[in-house]
Amino acid sequence: MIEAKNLNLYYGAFHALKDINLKVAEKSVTALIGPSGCGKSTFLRTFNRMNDLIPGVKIEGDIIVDDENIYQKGIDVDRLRKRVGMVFQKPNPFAKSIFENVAYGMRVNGISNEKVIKEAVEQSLKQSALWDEVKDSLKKSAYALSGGQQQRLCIARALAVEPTILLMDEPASALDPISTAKIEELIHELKKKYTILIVTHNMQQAARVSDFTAFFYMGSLIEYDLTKTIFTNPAKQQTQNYVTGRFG
Amino acid sequence: MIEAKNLNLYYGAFHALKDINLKVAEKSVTALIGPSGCGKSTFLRTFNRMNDLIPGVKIEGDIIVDDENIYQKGIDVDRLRKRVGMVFQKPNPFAKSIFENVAYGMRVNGISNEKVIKEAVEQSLKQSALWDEVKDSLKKSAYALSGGQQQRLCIARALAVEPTILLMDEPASALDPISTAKIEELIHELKKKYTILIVTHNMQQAARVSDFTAFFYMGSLIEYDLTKTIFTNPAKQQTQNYVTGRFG
Amino acid sequence: MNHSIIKKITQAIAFNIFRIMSVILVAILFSILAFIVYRGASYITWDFITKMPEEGMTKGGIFPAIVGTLSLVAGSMIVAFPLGVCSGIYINEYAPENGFKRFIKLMTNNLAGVPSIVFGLFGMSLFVNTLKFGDSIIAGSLTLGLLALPVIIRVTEEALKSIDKTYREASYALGATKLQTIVKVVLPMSMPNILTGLILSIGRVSGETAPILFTVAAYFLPKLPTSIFDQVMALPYHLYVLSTSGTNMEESRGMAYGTALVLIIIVLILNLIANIIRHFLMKKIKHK
Amino acid sequence: MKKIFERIVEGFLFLSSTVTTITVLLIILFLFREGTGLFGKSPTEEGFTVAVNKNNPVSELNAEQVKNIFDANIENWKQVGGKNDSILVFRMDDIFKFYTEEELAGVDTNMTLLASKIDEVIQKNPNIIAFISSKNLPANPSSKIITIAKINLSDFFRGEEWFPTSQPVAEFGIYPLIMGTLWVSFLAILIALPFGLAMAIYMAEIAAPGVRNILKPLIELLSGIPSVVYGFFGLIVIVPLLQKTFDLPVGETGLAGSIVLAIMALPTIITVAEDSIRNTPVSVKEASLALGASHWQTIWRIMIPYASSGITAAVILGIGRAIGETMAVLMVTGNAAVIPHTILQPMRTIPATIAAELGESAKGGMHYQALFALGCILFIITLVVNLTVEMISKKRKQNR
Amino acid sequence: MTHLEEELKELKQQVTKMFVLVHSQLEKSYLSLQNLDKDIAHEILMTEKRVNALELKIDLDCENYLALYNPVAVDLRYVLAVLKINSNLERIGDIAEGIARFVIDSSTTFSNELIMHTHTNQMFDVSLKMIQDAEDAFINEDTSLARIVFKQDVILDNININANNNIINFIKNNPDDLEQCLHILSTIRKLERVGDQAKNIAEEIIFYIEAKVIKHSRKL
Amino acid sequence: MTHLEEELKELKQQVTKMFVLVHSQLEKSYLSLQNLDKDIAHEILMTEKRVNALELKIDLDCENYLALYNPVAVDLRYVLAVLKINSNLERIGDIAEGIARFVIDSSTTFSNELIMHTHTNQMFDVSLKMIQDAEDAFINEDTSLARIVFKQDVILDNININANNNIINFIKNNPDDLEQCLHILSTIRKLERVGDQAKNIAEEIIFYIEAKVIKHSRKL
Ligand SMILES: Nc1ncnc2c1ncn2[C@@H]1O[C@H](COP(=O)(O)OP(=O)(O)OP(=O)(O)O)[C@@H](O)[C@H]1O
Ligand SMILES: Nc1ncnc2c1ncn2[C@@H]1O[C@H](COP(=O)(O)OP(=O)(O)OP(=O)(O)O)[C@@H](O)[C@H]1O
Ligand SMILES: [Mg+2]
Ligand SMILES: [Mg+2]
Ligand SMILES: O=P([O-])([O-])[O-]
Repeated sequence: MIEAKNLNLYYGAFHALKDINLKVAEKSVTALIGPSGCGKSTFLRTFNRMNDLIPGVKIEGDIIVDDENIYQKGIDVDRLRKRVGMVFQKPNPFAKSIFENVAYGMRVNGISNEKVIKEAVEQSLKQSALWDEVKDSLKKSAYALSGGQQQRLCIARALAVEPTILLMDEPASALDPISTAKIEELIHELKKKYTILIVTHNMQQAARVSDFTAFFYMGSLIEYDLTKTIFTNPAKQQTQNYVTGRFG
Repeated sequence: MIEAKNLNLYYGAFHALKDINLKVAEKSVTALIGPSGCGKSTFLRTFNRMNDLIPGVKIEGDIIVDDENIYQKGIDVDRLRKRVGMVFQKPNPFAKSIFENVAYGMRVNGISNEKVIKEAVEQSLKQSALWDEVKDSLKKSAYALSGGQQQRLCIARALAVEPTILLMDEPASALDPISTAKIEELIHELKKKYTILIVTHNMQQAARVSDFTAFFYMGSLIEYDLTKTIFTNPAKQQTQNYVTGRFG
Repeated sequence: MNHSIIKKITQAIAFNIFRIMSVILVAILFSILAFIVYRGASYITWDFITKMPEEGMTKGGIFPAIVGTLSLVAGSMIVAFPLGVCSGIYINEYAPENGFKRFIKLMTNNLAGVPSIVFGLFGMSLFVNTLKFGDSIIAGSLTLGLLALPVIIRVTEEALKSIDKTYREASYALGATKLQTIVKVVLPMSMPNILTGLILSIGRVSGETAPILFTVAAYFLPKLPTSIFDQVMALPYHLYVLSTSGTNMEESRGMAYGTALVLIIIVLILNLIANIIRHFLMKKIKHK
Repeated sequence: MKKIFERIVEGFLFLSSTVTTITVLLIILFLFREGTGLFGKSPTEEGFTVAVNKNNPVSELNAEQVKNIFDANIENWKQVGGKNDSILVFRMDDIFKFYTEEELAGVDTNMTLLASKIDEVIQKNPNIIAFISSKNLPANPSSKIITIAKINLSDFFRGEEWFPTSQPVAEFGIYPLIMGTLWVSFLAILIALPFGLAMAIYMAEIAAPGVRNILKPLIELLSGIPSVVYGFFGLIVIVPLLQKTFDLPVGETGLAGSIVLAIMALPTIITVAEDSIRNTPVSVKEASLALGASHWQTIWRIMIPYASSGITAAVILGIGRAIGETMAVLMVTGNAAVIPHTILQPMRTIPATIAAELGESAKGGMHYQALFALGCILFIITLVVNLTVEMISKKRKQNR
Repeated sequence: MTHLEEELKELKQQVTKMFVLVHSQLEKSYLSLQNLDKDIAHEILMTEKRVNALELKIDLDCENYLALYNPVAVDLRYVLAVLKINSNLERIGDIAEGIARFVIDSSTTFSNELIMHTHTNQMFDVSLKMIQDAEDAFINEDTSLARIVFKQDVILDNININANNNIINFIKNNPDDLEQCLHILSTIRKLERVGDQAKNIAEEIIFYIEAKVIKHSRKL
Repeated sequence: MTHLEEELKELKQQVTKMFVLVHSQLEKSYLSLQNLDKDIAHEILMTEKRVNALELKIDLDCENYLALYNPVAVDLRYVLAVLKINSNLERIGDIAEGIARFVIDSSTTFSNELIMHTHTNQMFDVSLKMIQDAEDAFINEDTSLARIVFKQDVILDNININANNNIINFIKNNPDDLEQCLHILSTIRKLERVGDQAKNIAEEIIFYIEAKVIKHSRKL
């Protein structure tokens, strides 16, 4: 269960997230949409405390992940991040072999049994629909893959540490339509096992891949509902204006 | 009148454009679509001979612009490029003031009458729907503008030398949806005066802005027709697969 | 033991080692500066800067050395700056992508790595002996100029390379010629970087000793140069002489501290200017 | 019109770009012309010869033997393959031991007389070895000119003695100089590297932004300070400190040179390494953190490998610089041209040798040429270093 | 106004034209029935071709609009509503044509008494009014007017339910007018459909404006 | 199979279900009419609610599909075709319900002779066959089968054209069966509509597969 309760976030004096309340449905895809700078990425990154890295960030309110407020004192952030996978806008494999990219998360988390690692790597690559394409070249550099393959590798890498939640920040915006379609197909498969939050600039993409959609505007959550509802009959005029392109 | 006749282009040994024949309709928008690497950008850049800058390019066949084969000997490439404006993927204003950005094309083409320049700058900024936003800050650096405004400035810059043709290579792919909508709106206005060719990865965008659509695949022109037709009833199975997302 | 605790402990140990090493290092480096500033500060007076050396360089000032260094810097930059910038432009904008360009770049890189003493040897052999300039400002400036040349070329090249090719294409697309494009679009955008590089290379040139050892520097010359064929004193050489081979090393120590501090101040000022340029000009040029 | 103007400008730019090439070629030309002049020459000073009694079976000696004979390290002809007989060393001045002033009267005006007297001496003493001006050698069979082995590359590199001005033969063995250079440079890098990397990591990842903003310009400033200033500091602070700490006869030692070089190299290493580490894309760093890796694991397993080729290139360049560094080293290492046994003894490096001796060498002389030959060696080392760095960075580009 | 909105406006004009056309067809069919004016009936048959063409045009425009602009939310509902309104209008057009054919087929004039007795005239009036109201509701995006359309349908339904008995009564009194009566019965059945179709149109208007599906449900 | 294709398949299953349901409704209405079986008629009325619900469901699915996947080309035509097929099927459902209501309203059984004389039975058979063919054409994307649907409509049209005369003849012989006759006439008129609707469905199938609009045009 993931939930944001009265969440406020400040970058220094700038109030970037304003009193957000949102319960994410498990094993489903929730899309975050909204105009540039509305706080989608910021909100996404509160779930694995990636915002901690930015100096001057102040957070108020609670984020509950699996019945635990992840912003309370004494939380082991590394452990939290292991439970919450993340995929970025540009494919960003490490400068290692394909195998080692996927194995990395396990190694840094203290797994050293090579057999276990090997199985998990295969498993993750299969889940991310990449296994067939790379099974004969696991030792090759990850940079030898195409952009779309790299992105699926990054997804496999995130899956290998067995997260329950996947955060994706515009995971297909750097890819061509065909690779994008593959990633979308993959997301659709993955939601059977994972709770997925995805930021996207592409409204059609949000429509295609997500079950729920949250519309942000100027740091506020304007509307949160079934994706079908958001795209056929949103409750708020602002949302309607945004999805129909009558905005700004 | 713009036309490609039996156009072949090679990057060294790589055959990038294969026997393209295409007549572009005047005062209309023609979109070039197709998967990554199919040759859209390459084709677009044959119309202002921008490919000349790349070493090892070999071109066969004719490109006719205004009844003149622009690849024949003795063509003044600088003059040609003046007639054919170009807008790029990322907004790339020069490190000058807003005014000087628009004036640049005139200055390099030998116009020095400040009154003429001033009028043309205003005219171009109005045409690119930017005048109202910048008329009080013409002396400011172009970098003070937002991304979407910068892109419209780049369009104004291209219009100022009075081209008849506008080439646009993914002009909105680096912009957020709201800026994108403005650019699309602008394209719709501009086609009343200019012949526009636009490369886009975004099929929906091609559908929205263009009158004609050309579908490229592996260096070949697969289908070229009214955009309506391409998106409701394309003649070729490959085109249908591509537009309906069943590709690859 | 729980792996996450091991992780935490490892991190704590590693970070603290780095912290301690950094503190030690900063302390050392800072004490060098502090030492020279502290010892030298009392010698820096108006007289010190504007007077001739006196009494076997144990008294008086370093005026001729300052003038010498300034004239050498000026001379070398007159040579190196235009040549370097033009060369950088040619390499980045004009040179065809082939073996020839690689060769020129290789040569430039090699020249950049050549030790300064070798420039000294070369300068002496070519300018002093073969061209018969003798020990002179012109021989020294040319030597220093050649030393600075590859640095400026590289800076120019990097500055030009960092400018996206779409800016050039945008200019061509407006009907501009290649030269117009370079002069009106590319150079203005890369100028802050080029200037920063230029200023840092001035810093380097003004502190070099080895190349001027045999091409220009005078041990003791209490008068100002009148032509470019004169010898001059120079600050770094002056410091070297004072601290190693002065006739009266103990007594000239104070002069040495003063000279060292002057050299540091010059570098400081140049750095400051470079930072200002980077900060203010770049802000105008940089994309958000 | 426009086109022609453009062509002219392009031609001008092209010429500018060839200046570096020309300079490199000229450096090669001038350095090697002078430097190679040394080889194939007799190591005796021009116009002088070494002669023995014509009955002496020895007719060839090498430079080292000659030097040892004249230094009285070799006292019996047997040691150089002759008869068992003690060696009598004869220098020009020694003529007065054999003849009185009167007997030699008029020597200054009558050269032939002096020559004949010398010849006489040689004739009289079968165990003699004489170092004399060629002019003073009459064409007569009583003395035999010793052929001295010419200077060759192997002696140059392997010779353990550097006595470029000694009489009757100069010795140009640069082995001690090479060793001195390597000892000083490598120790310098050894000191600088761990500290430099530690500081780079600290600045790039651990330090608070405020701290970094202060450190960064300070380090940049230090990298701009001229080498003489560092040399001066070394001379005034480090040298006495070492002397006191290790209770040495002199403080000017290889170690002093290494320390000063290390201090000079640190700012560069820190800057380059820090830039390389910071060049790791934020998203790559975040990707590692997002997998539950600790900050330290991320630095160690992701960011440093990412930056490694940049750091390696920097280190190699740093070594190149250290090898070529002149003034600071010259000022603090003591400049003794001996093969080092311990870092705590004075040493002399190649560049310091050039700087120290070029001023005193006669232009065009053998010493002068020997110094140019040293310059050639430096140049070649630089070339090798540059090509290595080039290769590394090319590989790095391929991998991205 | 944006390009997108222009397209939507253009579409609206087409649909309005269709409303007007169909309304006039039905009006004419009433006229031709009253006076057994076969000229008008033929005119209706000619015009029906225009109705059909316009229906195809609007359908195609909607298809193009969907393909090119992928509308969502209110825009999507609007296009879907237009598609359905269009087909309902076309069916009304068909009905007008059907009535015109009865007129042409009919060998005798329709007796005024029969028309009055079966309330066919009233049916015509009500259905024309319903079409008019639906048109106004569509043009002004007025859902309350659309709701008024439903109310009127009750009148038609009542007339329709009683139609059989009315006709039977009439035939009993005028057994010779059997053919006429059958035609009128068919006409009544058709006009009842017109009411349904106007009601459908009103439903679609409410659907697109309020996003409420009231088809097959009693709640308004 | 991709996610998108799964959604389309799901939609197809729904429409197939609708076909089956409506076909069975019409079949039942035939049965109830033949035997004046008011139980079956009531059953039809009950089932009509399910038809309506399914219609709404399919409509909503199409709307969602359009909003979420913005289909183009064949996919778009498919969804548009489904929308229209759906509404035509619902109208057939309505007709079945209407016939059931006649059965319920009717005080006497429908004489077999009348049914035979007016070819109502044949109309039922043909229209049921047309629906079945349309269903098969839809399931198998078989446009030649769809074209066969058109041919069959001619039979219905002929019967319909002669209906008036047939009825008049029959009434003249059996003046007491007037009410029955009027009901049968209404039924015939309705079945004629079923034919039209099956034809519409066939047209939509051809439209989505071949991208040809053959509505209102003679060319097949
Ligand atoms: N590190 C930061 N320091 C200060 N302000 C920041 C920082 N990061 C983001 N912001 C501001 O916070 C707001 C929300 O940023 P965020 O990146 O979450 O937007 P977004 O909705 O993801 O936008 P985009 O679609 O452009 O990625 C923006 O106004 C941005 O300027
Ligand atoms: N300078 C070049 N040298 C060699 N090959 C090139 C060059 N530029 C492009 N190509 C190749 O030519 C083909 C077509 O390239 P082009 O950039 O026109 O594709 P595109 O359709 O615009 O793709 P994208 O959508 O990714 O921009 C590609 O396979 C590409 O690898
Ligand atoms: Mg974002
Ligand atoms: Mg119903
Ligand atoms: O077209 P109808 O459904 O009213 O017969």
